[in-house]
Amino acid sequence: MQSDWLFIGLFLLIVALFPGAPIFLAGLIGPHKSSIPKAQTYECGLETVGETWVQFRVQYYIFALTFLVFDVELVFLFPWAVAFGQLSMFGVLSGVIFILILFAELLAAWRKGVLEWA
Amino acid sequence: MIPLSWYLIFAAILFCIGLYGVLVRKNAIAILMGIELMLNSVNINLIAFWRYRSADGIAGQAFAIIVFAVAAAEVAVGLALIISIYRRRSSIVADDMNMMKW
Amino acid sequence: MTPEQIIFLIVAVVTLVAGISVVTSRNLIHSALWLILSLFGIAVFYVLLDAGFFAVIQVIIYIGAIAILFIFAAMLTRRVMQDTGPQSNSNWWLGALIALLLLAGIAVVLVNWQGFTALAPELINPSGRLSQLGLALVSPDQYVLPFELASVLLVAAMIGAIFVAGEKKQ
Amino acid sequence: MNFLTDPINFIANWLGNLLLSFGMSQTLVTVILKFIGAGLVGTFGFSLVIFTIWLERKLYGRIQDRLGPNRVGPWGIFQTFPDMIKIFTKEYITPIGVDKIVYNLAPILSVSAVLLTWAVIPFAPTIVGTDVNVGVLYLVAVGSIGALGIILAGWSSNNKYSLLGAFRAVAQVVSYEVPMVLALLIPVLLGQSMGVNSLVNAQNVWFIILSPVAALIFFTSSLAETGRAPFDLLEAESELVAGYQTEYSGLKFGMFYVGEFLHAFTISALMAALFLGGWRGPWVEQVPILGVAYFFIKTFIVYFVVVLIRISMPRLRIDQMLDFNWKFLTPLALVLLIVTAIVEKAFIILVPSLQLMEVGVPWVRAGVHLLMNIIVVWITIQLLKSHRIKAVRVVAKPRPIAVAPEPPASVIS
Repeated sequence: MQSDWLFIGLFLLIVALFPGAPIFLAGLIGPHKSSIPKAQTYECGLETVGETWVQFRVQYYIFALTFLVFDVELVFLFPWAVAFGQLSMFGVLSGVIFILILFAELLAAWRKGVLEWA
Repeated sequence: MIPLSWYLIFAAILFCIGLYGVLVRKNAIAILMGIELMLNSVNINLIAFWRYRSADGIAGQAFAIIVFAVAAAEVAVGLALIISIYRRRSSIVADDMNMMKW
Repeated sequence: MTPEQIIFLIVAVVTLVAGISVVTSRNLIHSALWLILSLFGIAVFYVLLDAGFFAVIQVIIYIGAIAILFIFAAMLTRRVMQDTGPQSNSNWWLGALIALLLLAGIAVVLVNWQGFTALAPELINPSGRLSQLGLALVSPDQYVLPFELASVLLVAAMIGAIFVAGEKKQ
Repeated sequence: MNFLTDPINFIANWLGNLLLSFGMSQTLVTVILKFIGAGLVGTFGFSLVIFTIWLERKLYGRIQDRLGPNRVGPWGIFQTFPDMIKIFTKEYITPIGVDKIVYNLAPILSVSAVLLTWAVIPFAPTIVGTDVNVGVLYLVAVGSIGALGIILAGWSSNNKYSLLGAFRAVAQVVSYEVPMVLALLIPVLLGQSMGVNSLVNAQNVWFIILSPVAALIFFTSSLAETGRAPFDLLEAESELVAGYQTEYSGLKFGMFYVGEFLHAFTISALMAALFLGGWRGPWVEQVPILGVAYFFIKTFIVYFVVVLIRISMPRLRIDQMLDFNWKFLTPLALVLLIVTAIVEKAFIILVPSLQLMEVGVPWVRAGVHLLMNIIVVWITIQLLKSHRIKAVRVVAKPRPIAVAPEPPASVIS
């Protein structure tokens, strides 16, 4: 069990090295001719106006929020699914009720107009 | 082998760092981050006690799962409140949120 | 020093430094990124504690969802990239003092407890752990009520949060 | 164990024994072997990109009635190498006001998030990086790290287009994770395990036969996670320049490119492993190495479909894309999960009383599940039809397009 995770830990190091090392080496090899016009923020040739950090729609936050709630609940269902073969009828039904609550949640969000982009 | 004490001390330090953040930061979002650190240190304790004290039971894990759910709910509502306050008062400095004083 | 202990110490130091950066960093987004590093360190601890399931849900829930929610909220409530001015209260030393006192208090209580330096017992049937958790979460004499209530709590939180954060339609 | 049927494990065993005979400790030998294994899997995944980039360009070209790359090597198969050398020697342009560390971290993160997936993919019964017992959730976790890479890239670039692209990308990736996780629950439920290799082992009958709808949902939502056409509005050229990668240049941009191509291949591999039976095929028990061939044949078939979809579909609008996810895929996946759970439970209860032959059981089970899937699909189609008629009526309402303005009342009188 721990040795499985050892593999993943080592893999994490290797996998960071694979894109990281070429990026670093290419930085050594490539030319360095920076100038102020070159380093301007790219906006199709126009000069940037104002701060980059413009105000965003709150809708983005609301989608992220809906996702968070769904994600947390779905993760809880995984142990239930793994144990499915050993569950009693009651166990299966309480899992189904859990999913139904999730469904009701989706319908509630739908009714509230959360899922509309416009 | 790692003794239980290491985990407990680590969790205590993390909890105190989180507490410091909650007490000291001005920004309301940063305060919530401090609360997250505190919740996580509690979770480490739960899992560590499960592993070292009652590894054949499941209570520690079930508790930790509930803590995950509560943390998610807390963040969702907390940040929504902050966004709502920001929209009304254009500020998320915790000291400015004194509407309830009067 | 066993290899496990060395890994523990490295991860602990990284996590704590990241934690300190969370509460002291000026830039809110940097705080969020340090928070991610710190939470990732905690996921490694779960692996060391033979709770792989918690390690992955730590990454999924905290890094994949909560941290992104933090970043979104930080971007929604700020109009400038850099924060100016101090980010801490004027009496930050009081907060630090309280935190240190609490730490000292916890340490004193812990050191006097006899189970403090216990070692981990052998784990019986580590791979069956997950289905055992699944069974416990839905069996009527164990955790079915908290399990369903957690679901209801999340529904309530979501609807409340949407109501609070959503723009009122004219 | 013999060299011809299972070369990788043969070599690993031999190497392990060799190192042990040098007097190394067992732990150190394990670490070294794991390290070599991880290195091999990583190298393999990374070098696959070189091939898939060529393949995709060639297919793209042929379908658009062009030749595609055809100069370097036979059929232009080595075209990627000169491209790599060229991009390797390019200058990095770092714009003013970027957040240096985060800016450089983002491309690394977005490639490693995809590469990490390969740790749990089983190539053959015995050739698998690691069969960790939470493999499926591990896949989800790795996917969410990818979303993080995108948002870091967008935020650190100090460019409005980048930030907007990153916001869109995260909204998309994050939204489509919900049906993806739901669809992943169905194989877990059917196979009663979370390890990817154990799931392949459990597929006496491929899961795509047991639950074609789940396979389709998984395929669609993971296609959306890759951010390629038709879901490529995170880098919609006409609206956002290049989305979150606008300010990247040289190899840093190249890494995003590599990440995208690798991601497309990776979801094909996952689809093959989770729904198409992975390494399963005739004579695999005797000759494990055959499994690799079966696995890659299946993967390339799925990959071909992925490329075809990319070539032939127009881009969706953001509201269409989010509607499709939240109002179609997610409810469908939830209903399907409930149906699958109930059918599976009923089957478990009824199996002892059915008195079937040992061989017939998996096929009867598959048949029942397939039937329920078809019923779900039929109901969905009926619902969609009634909805579509309403939508058509709304659109068809007569609208004044160019009505001449009425003359002011004063003129008439």
